[in-house]
Formats: sequence, C-alpha cells, structure tokens
Amino acid sequence: MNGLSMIAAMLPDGTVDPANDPGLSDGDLLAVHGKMTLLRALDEKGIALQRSGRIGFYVPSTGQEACAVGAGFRLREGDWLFPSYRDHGLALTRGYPLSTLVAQLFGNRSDATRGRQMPNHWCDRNIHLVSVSSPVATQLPHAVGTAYASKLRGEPVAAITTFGDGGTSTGDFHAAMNFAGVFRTPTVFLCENNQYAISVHVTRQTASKSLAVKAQAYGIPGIRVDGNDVLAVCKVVGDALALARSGGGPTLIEAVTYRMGPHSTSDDPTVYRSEEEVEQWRKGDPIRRYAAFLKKRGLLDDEAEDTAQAEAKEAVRQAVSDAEISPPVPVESLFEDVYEEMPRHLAEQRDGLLSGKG
Amino acid sequence: MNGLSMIAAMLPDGTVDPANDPGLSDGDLLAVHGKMTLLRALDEKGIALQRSGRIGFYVPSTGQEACAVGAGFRLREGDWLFPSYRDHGLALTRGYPLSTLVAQLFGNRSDATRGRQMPNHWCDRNIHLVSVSSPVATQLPHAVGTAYASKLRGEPVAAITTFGDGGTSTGDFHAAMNFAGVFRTPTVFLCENNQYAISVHVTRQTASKSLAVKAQAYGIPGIRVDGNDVLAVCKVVGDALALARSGGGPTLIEAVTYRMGPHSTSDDPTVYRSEEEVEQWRKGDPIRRYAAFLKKRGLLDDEAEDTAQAEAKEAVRQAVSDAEISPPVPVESLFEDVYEEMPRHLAEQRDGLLSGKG
Amino acid sequence: MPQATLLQAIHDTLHEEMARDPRVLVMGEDVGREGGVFRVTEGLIDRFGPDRVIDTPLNEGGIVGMAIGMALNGLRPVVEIEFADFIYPAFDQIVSELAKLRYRSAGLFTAPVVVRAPSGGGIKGGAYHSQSPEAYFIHTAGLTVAMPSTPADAKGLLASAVRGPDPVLLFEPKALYRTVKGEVPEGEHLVPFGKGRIVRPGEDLTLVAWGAMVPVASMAADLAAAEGVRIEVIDPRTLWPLDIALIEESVNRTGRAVVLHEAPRTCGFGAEVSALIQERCFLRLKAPVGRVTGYDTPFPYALEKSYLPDPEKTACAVRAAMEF
Amino acid sequence: MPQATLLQAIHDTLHEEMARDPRVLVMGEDVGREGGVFRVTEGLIDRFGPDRVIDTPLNEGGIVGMAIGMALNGLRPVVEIEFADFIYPAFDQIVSELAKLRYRSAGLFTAPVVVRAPSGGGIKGGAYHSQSPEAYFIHTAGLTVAMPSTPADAKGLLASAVRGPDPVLLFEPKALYRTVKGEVPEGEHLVPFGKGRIVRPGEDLTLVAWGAMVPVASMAADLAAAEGVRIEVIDPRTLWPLDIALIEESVNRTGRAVVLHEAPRTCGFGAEVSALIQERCFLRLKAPVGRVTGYDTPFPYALEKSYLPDPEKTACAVRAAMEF
Ligand SMILES: Cc1ncc(C[n+]2csc(CCOP(=O)(O)OP(=O)(O)O)c2C)c(N)n1
Ligand SMILES: Cc1ncc(C[n+]2csc(CCOP(=O)(O)OP(=O)(O)O)c2C)c(N)n1
Ligand SMILES: [Mg+2]
Ligand SMILES: [Mg+2]
Repeated sequence: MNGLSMIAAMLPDGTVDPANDPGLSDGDLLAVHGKMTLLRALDEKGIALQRSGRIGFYVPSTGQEACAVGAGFRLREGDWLFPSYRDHGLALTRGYPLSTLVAQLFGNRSDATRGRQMPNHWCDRNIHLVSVSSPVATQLPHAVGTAYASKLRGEPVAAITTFGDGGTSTGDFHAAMNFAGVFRTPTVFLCENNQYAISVHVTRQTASKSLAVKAQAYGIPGIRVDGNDVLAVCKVVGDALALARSGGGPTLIEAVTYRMGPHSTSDDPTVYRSEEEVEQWRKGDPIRRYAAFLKKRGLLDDEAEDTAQAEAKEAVRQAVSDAEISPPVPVESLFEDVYEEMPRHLAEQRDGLLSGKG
Repeated sequence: MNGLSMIAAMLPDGTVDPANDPGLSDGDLLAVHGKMTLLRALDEKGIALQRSGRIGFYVPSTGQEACAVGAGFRLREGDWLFPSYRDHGLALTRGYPLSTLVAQLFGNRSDATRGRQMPNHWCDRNIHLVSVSSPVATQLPHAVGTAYASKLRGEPVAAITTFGDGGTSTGDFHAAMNFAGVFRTPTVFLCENNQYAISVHVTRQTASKSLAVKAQAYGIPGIRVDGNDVLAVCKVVGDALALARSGGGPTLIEAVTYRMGPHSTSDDPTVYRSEEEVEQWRKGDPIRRYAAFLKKRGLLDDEAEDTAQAEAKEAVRQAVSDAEISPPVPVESLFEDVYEEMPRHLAEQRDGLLSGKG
Repeated sequence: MPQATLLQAIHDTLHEEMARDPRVLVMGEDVGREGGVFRVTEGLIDRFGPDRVIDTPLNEGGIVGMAIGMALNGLRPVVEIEFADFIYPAFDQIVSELAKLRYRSAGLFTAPVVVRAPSGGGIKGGAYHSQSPEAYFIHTAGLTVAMPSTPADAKGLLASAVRGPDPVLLFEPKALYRTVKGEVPEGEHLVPFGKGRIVRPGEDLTLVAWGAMVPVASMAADLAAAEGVRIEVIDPRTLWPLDIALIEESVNRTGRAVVLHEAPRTCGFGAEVSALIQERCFLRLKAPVGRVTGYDTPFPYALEKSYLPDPEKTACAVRAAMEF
Repeated sequence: MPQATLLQAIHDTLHEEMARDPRVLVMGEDVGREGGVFRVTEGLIDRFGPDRVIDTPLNEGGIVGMAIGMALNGLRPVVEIEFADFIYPAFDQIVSELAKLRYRSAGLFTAPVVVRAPSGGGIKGGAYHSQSPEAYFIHTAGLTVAMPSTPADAKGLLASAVRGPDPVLLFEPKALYRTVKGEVPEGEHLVPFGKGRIVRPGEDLTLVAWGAMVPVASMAADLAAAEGVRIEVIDPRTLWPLDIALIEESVNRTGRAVVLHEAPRTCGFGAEVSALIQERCFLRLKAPVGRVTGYDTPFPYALEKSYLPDPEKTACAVRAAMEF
C-alpha cells in the first residue's frame, strides 16, 4: 500500500495469484466476460452512430473495460455511483439498463433525462447513478457527501467515484480526498489512469511517482493496480468497498490502463501519440487478456467467445433501434426542472417561445 | 526528506547540529535576534493600536518569529516574496522598511498602497513583495508563475511563498504544488503549521501524517522542520532557496510552530483551546529559546537583550508616530488604479461622488 | 413577540430547524466550537454534536460539493461560507453542479442545499470582507437568492430554505447582524420565496432596496419626506425569483423608481430591476429608473464610507427622478 | 487584404505577437502538440517551443494563477480556457486576484494576463460546452471583456489585449470560428478597447448584439428590411468598458432599441445595456428597450435550437418595439 508497486491477479500461466483473487464463481467469471464484451460492442456502435450522424457525440471506454467491469461487479444495491463521462461500463455492470443507456445517447423522448445533456452523461435513480456532468472531477466531493450521509444513518453502503489521471490535478480531487480523509467517509476513489488527459500525457499532468501515492497527502490508503487485469481490479475495488461499508474509511485506487481509442468522437489521437505506443498497449487489451485467461481455465472457447460477441452486438442493435424511433422531446420541457415549481419568469419565457414571440 | 522526521539545529547544550547549521557569523546570529525582537515589539504595538482604536485590525505572528526571520534571512535581492497576511516578518527581514510597513496599518496618505486594503496586506515593489490578499493561499500559484518567468529568463532567483496549515487544504495549494512539480519552478513553499486555522486544529484540517508528506503527491521534496528553531528554519529554507536558484526545482517545507496569540484582533482563542496547551507551547517561545542559545554561546547577555527590546520598541514607536500624522487618502483616489487609464464610466462615477450627486 | 437581532434570529432558526428535523445539519469553517466567526452557530455543537455541526477543512468548493452529495442523499445541509467574498472557490460547484443538478437529471436528483454567507460592507473589512456578490448567482439559472433585512424575514427565509425543494443562497447583511433588532414570530414562520415586502408605503417614487440598504432606503425616505416627497420602499427579500408584480404595481402607481444596492453598479441586480421596470411600466414612467450603487471598483478599505451608498446619495437620486 | 476565418485570424495573431515579443507565451490544456481542441494554437509549439507554448495540468485556477505570477514578473501570458464553461474553477483567481491586483497594490503590481475562452452555443455542446459567461466578468470591477464577431476584430482585439496594460478576457464565439470569413489587415492592426462598430446603419431601431449574435442581428435586420424597418446593428466589440456613446447616439436617433445575447436573460449584459439606454435616452425612447436572450435555464442539449435567439425571435422583438 505504498502506492508504487502494482497489484495483479491473472498470472501468465492462467492461474490467479491467491493473494489477489477476487474469488469469483465460474458463472461470475463468464458474466464478467459478457459485460466486457457488451461494453466493447457498445463503444463500437456508439462511434459508428456518431460517424453516421445519428447521435451527436460519443465517449468510448475501449481499453478500459477491465476497470469499469471489475469495479462495477463489486457494487451492491444501496451503493452510490459517481462515475466520469467515460464510465458507462461501471453503471452497466451494476445494472443500468442498456435500453436506458442507449436512449440517453439519442436525447429524445425515451431518454430518462429528457435530452438535457450530451451523450455519455448518464443518470439513473434506481441504481443511485448520479447524473454525470462534463466538468472534470466535480463529482468527487459529491461522493464524499453522499457517503457521509449514508454513514450518518448507519447504512452499510459505499459511494464509488471514478475519474481520470487528469482529474487528479483538479481542486475538487484535492478537496474530496482531504475531506474523505478527515471525515473517514465510505468513499472509494477509483482513478483510471489511462495515460492521457485528451492530449496531455500523465507525466506532464503531475510529477508524482504514481497517482496512488497521492493518497498519502490525505492519510488514506493508496493502491496501484493493473487496470487491464479485471480480476485484480475486482479484488482491490471489492476490498475497498468492503472496508468502506464496514466503517474503515476511504481508499484511493489507481488503475493503470490505456485509452485505446480517441478521447471522444471529436478527437484525433494521432496528433499527439504514436501508432507504436498504441500498438504496444493493444497487446495488453484487457478483453483479449481476460479471454485468453478464461480459455486457459477451460471456461471459454473460440465459439463461445464469438457467440458472446454476437449476442452483445445484437443487444446493442436492438436497444438502438428501440431508442431511435422515439420522438423528440417536447419544446415546453425546456423550461421544466429548473426549479421544482416553475416560477413566473420561466412560465412567461415558455409562453413567449410557444407563441412564437421569442 | 520523507516529510515525517523533524529537522532541528539548536541543541540543548547550546551547540548547533553541524548537519543543520546555517553557518551564520556572530554578527548575523545577533541580527537574527534583532529582527525577531523587532517583530515581537511590532506585534505588541499592532495589537495595542487596534485595541485603542487607532488602527482597524491587526494580525500578529507572535510565536512564529523563527519561521519568518529564519526564512527571510536567506532571501536575496531579486528573489520574490508571496507571503500570507501573517508574514510581515519575512518581508521585514528581507528589507521591507519598517516605516512603509507601519504606514500600511494606517491606510492613510503615507501608505504606499493608498489605504486600499486592511492592515497586514503588505506590498513593496523594491523587494518584490507582492501585494498580499485575504483569500487563503491564492498567492501560491503566483509564486509558481513568477518563478517560471525568472527561470525562463535564466535569472538565478527564487520565489518564496508562505502560508498556513489551513492553506494546504485549498485548491490553490494543490494547483500550485502540482504545477511547480511539473514545471520544476524555483519556488519554495514554506508552510507555517501553527496548529490552527482560526479555530480548527490541524488534525481536523487533514488526516495526513504530516503536512510535509503532501509533497510526495507532487514529486517534490518535502521537509519538516522545527519552526521554533530559527537556525533550523534558516538552514532548510536557505538550502531550498539555493536548490531553486540553481535549477533544482521546488521544495515544500513544513515548519512546525504555534500561534501563541489570537488569529487576529477579531479572534478570541480561549473559545477553542486550553490555557494549558498555550502554556505548553509558550515554553518553547522561539525568541526565548534563541536568546537562551545565544547566551550559552556568549553572544548575548541580559543587558544586551534588554537593549535590543528597548531599541525595537523605540523603532516601532517612531514609525507609528511618523505614519499616524499623515492625512487621509484623497476621495478621488477611490476610482484610480482600477485600470491603467480611467475609463469614462469611472470618471463619471468619480464626478458624481465629488459633486455630491452620488 | 420576542425581540431579537438579525443574528440571533438566524441562530435560533438554525437551532429550531435542527431540532425539528434530524436531517438538517450545518457545516463550514469554524462553525463548531468557535460558533462561526460571527457566532451565528454558537452553541449548536453542544446540542447537536460534531456530526451535525461540522467544522470542515479550509476549502469552500469542498464544502459546497460535499453538501451537494449530502443533499442528494437525503440530508438538508446548511453551509456557512465564512464571508461571501470567499464563495468564489466554490463558484464552480455552485454554478456547474448545484444550480444544474435538477435540470440535467430531469428531476431524478436534487440538491436542496442552503448556502449562508455574510455579505456587504460596513465593518471596515476592505476588499475581501465586504463584497455583495448576489448578481453572480442571480444570473445563474436554477438558484434562489434571498437576503433578509429584518430578524423576522431572516427566520422566515431561512426556514423556507431549509425546508424547500431547491438550492438557496442566503446572503446575510453582516452590517445588520447586531444593529437591527425586531420582533420574530415564535414557532413556525415561513416567508415564501418570491414575495416582496412594502417596507413603507408612498405615492411619489418607488425605492427598491435589499439587505443593509433597506435601512438606508428608509433614512433616505425620511430625508425625502422632509422635502415633501413620499417614497414607497420595497424590499424584495427574495432577489430571484423576483416579486416583479409588487414592484410593477408600485411603479405604475408612483411613476418613478430608484434601485439601491451595495454591489458595483455594472451588471449588478439593479440593472436587471431597472430593465424589468422599464419593460413593464414604460408608459407610466415619468423619469428614468435611477440607480444608487457601489462604484465599479474593488471594495476599498480607507474610503469605505465614500464607496457605500448612503441616505444622501439616495436622496440625490430621488431628487433627480422627481425633478426630471 | 487576405481573407481568413475567425479561427485563423486568432491563430495568426498569436503567431505574430509571439514572434514580435519574446515575453508573449500561450498556456492551457492541450494547447501544445494538440494545438487546442479547436486547433487555435496549432503549430505554435513547433515554432516557439514548449517553454512558450505550455501544456498545463488540468486545473484552470492553477493556469490563471500561474499566469498572474508570470505577468507580474514581466511575461505576457495568453491563457486558453478549453471551453468558457470551464472558467469557473478559475473564478476565484480571476475575481479575487486578477481583477484586483492593480487596485489593491495601488499600481505597484499589475497582471496583464489575456484569458481566451471559446464561448457560446451552436455546436450541440449541451450544458457544459455552450455557455456565455461574460456577464459574470463584466460585473467584476477591474476587467476588460471583449468578444469579436469578425476575423479583423479578432485580430485587433487580441493584439490590443496582448499589448495592453490590464487583464483582458476575450470570449471567442466558437460558432463563428470556421463559419465566418473576412478580410484581415496585414501587419499591425489594433482595435482599441471601448470602441464599438456600426455593423449596418439604420434609422428606425438600434439593435445591439455581440459575438455569434451579430450575424443573427444582421439576418434579423434583413427580415425587418423586408417589412420596411431599417435597423442599425451595433457590435460593441468590447463589452466592458462599453462604448455607450455610440449606442446613445444611435438610440437618440432611432428612438428604439433591442439588445440581443445568448446568455440567460436575467442579470445578463443585456440588462445593463437596457438600463444604460433608458438612463441616457429616456426622452427619446418611443418603446421600451427590448431583450432577446437565452432563457433562464441551464443550456439544453436536445433543444438547443429552441433555446438560442434567432432571426425570427429577434424580428418579433423588433416588431414589438415598432408597434409599441
Ligand atoms: C474543469 C474542466 N476543464 C477542462 C475540461 C475539458 N476536458 C474534458 S475531458 C479532459 C481530459 C480529462 O482527462 P482525464 O481526467 O485523464 O480523463 P479521461 O478523459 O482520460 O478519462 C479535459 C481537459 C473539462 N471537461 N472540465
Ligand atoms: C478562501 C478563504 N476562505 C476562508 C477565509 C477566512 N479565513 C481567514 S484566515 C483563515 C484560517 C487560515 O488558517 P491557516 O492557513 O492555518 O493560516 P494561519 O491564519 O494559521 O496563519 C480562514 C478560514 C479566507 N481568508 N479565505
Ligand atoms: Mg486520462
Ligand atoms: Mg494555521
């Protein structure tokens, strides 16, 4: 827990390091693979939808599926989720319905949040997935406050928040980590260090020896984990969640991974990084690594893998075609939800717009 | 440099730990005592002036003289100063004229900054003492940028900034430390951990094991020093400044000390801390400790000590009586220095006020 | 009805609300043992303990951000910003998060946080202990911004804020904390948001003022009365959403209006009030809507008295409107 | 004169100013190799190197704070905020430090920092990539706030900012970055702050608009012209300090005025312009000063088109003023 050495679980020989084994059943091991596969299929579709102009924007998490799924797999009912815009996988794994997720991309009437935000700004009351916003790391203090509330009421639940390497530079990261340390809130800070904040490499983001060591500045444990090793992520996040739920306070986890695709559909990563670098990391693709591991364990074969991929694609395709046909959100909804009750000035503005008077 | 062990210089037997000896001449050793004594006299007068209604406010540094003077003694021409409101001692030691300093307290025509700010918001162009403001720690990023500029031009100077334990919790601390680490700017961060941020004890401010360990989050050296040991402060700050000036980058220094008086003249510390605690620290009064050390070394005796105190008092008295007689700042100055040239709207507002039309 | 200072009224209301509802808590710098630098939260920690009277580290963004998290998970945090001048480190959390959570989540999540901040000048606090930043938040869609000028309104607005469904910023005129005394209704007393108050009726000119400017307005009205001009003083109490109907009705009657505030003139709330009045009462206006405000400079120290609006400056603007 | 897009004009001006003066540097998130997310700083790093084209860590407060330190020590930093919506983490550094340094130090220290930020809607950027926060900074004493609507003005304002003695916030209408093309004077071209521009002369109504609303205003003027109404369109270019003389002269001639902006209406800069006009042109006004603005809601995603002012809404307000 010095925040420097890297925790791994899947060993090259197909076994799991007993010290870091999350102890999943064979069924769960396959379910993890299913979620990762679904996530990848979703990203491919998301990008394609944007390219063809059917949605406006998309943020893929390709290459980071082990973080999202490994962490999401340890979340329980009652826990709170404060992910970044890149972490639909966390929510999906926890139970965010694919249909709701896909509907958000279209921002039409089927979107539970009424087209209020760009794609990838998720929200779901049932699983305590708190509305994602665009400013980097603003959700971190929320995860501290929410956890404080749960703790005050004596509920054995945790709040998890995810963010990137760039997020560690923000004032909100500093505030949230420090408050979590002082108030010992049941908060798990999962930093997905994907090496880049858009074009800025993590070595330019901070001079610290690792991101996990930053935990020392707040008197909380800092753990570094191979973020492309889904079992290792599952283990350390599971432990941190358990610690939090049982009153042991917060943990910072740095999951070392790589953003294999662009920052978003607006980004062209070839401007700032080499194909060789990407290729190097592609070899460690978390899904391929995990599939190889499952195959060595005899839990998966090529055929089952193909089936999983086909099923994932079909599920996404179905969700898209369901969502896409929904009509646009009604114009008057523009003025709703600013306050619980619409005040006079907004009613006047609404009437102006609807009457064509502006 | 793990940020946990505490560096000291003055040993109980009157000798100096050779490893931490700043190597001051006898004359300098006495000059240090003179500055500390002056600072104490100034604080006593400042509080008295406020109590008698002759100035509006005062922030004493009583108990922290070793930090201010030890650090200030190592500053050179060309260096930049970004102190907190509590660190007039740093500036005074560096060469801020006592008369200018005292005039600021009165905010009248003799105040170089035209009565624009409350007492203790110092500013002096000659010694690069950059105008102090009230928000905690906003000066830290400035000390990084200024140092960057000096470095870009290849000047062998450093920027020092001082702040309190409370200041380490701010977003600006985080930003400044991180930027300094990334850009390796010649900045010395001197945190005077006086145990309190107004009423909040440092253990409630952060759960980190020390404040100096926070440096690890930014990949820069973190040093913990006995802040009531003026020679130790002089040594570590001197080393950090030298490192900075020679291109070695930034350092965080935590000087462990105690605010013996109130936070400011508006504060009543008996509400939140015990007399026993204060008494305990008073025993380690940095001036008394240093005087005892000088006496053991044969550099000071009771008589010389009394003389130093009397001279300090007289210097302060003289500065006060000079400043106090100055007339108030002219009303029209209210509208000046908002921009370099006064725009029309401010000229109109000025004319309105001067003509009695508001 | 018992008499109390504005400060006492706020203190007592916090006490009552915390006693009434265990979800209510207060948090901020020095609010615990110290009771806040103005002593508004004095003694609350003895009654409700440190888990509900929370001394926080020095980070306003963290305080508001943490409060948002608490509020969306069922608590009713009342945040104290030590001085309104130090609300800016929390600006992003307030503008990007607090104000927008309900909208962006289509009501799935809400954050009914109350932010209290002593604001305004009059205590020789200089550039950083005197500001009146209300306009920044009025311009931010999704917030309710209120400022009491009497102990009773302080109680009523604070109680409404603590019980209401939406985030509220309550700026407390620190100059009035101990200088204004008045009757405070016992028991439940809620002042609804968006309802102004006629402080003093009059027929010749409508003077809109809030916070510490309300007593200044009243003094100006006295000065004007000596010159035979009857001023109607309106305290909107809630700055936004504004009780424009009350102002409109008044100006339609008087035909003249002046707005009075401490904040710098340009893009201050006075500009909005002025714009609204001329939009709605154009044909009734006998003179342009006047503004008496702080100047467009940082808040000064030595020249505070010259900077602040006062009854004389206000009377001048009234005269200008009457003689137009 | 060569033609360029607004984006190209800004890029070229940065290049020229950096070549002219070694003290000038640019800094911000992704401004280096990436050339900024909009590519405004593309290629600058190749020419001027990473010490003067500085990719910073992700912290806007740190960026502006560091720039203040640079500026007070002789450099001329030009900061890029990736989107104006992300300027709020720097709000404290801008409002408490940048705006006040000259005043509080009585001119002993100054910080001529230029802050550039792409602002406004029109790119389907939703709540956090579309905001127009200019009013916050206009309300802050000590700042100069400008917004170009043409490539030539972009060059002239940016060059004036880089060479000027005071901090300047330059909001760049991102919707116009690549959609507006125009002539850009070669060599030195400075647009002085505080001088507006008559975009199109007219006799019947004065329409004040800035940034991406200037083309909207022109289109509205076309619509009005078809109805026989001759609109004078004024682009103040510098929002503050405002060229009120130009507007005053125009409104005194036309007797009617409408202000047009993207930001939410309440306490937007339109309120100030409206207040100023009615204060100065009261007797000449034949109708209330109208406002066409963004609504008082967070910036929406799906309904962006409904949210933004457009020529039709503007024409409506013009009609209302003409028929009043
Ligand atoms: C406060 C703020 N500043 C700037 C941006 C623009 N921006 C969007 S994502 C991003 C990089 C984030 O990098 P990181 O935190 O590493 O997360 P990742 O995208 O790699 O998952 C930036 C600078 C923003 N969204 N918020
Ligand atoms: C941003 C900000 N928040 C709150 C305050 C009010 N305040 C003034 S001093 C202070 C405590 C500072 O403590 P510390 O940093 O330890 O410095 P010390 O006063 O002990 O030297 C606080 C909270 C402030 N000045 N600035
Ligand atoms: Mg990243
Ligand atoms: Mg302290």
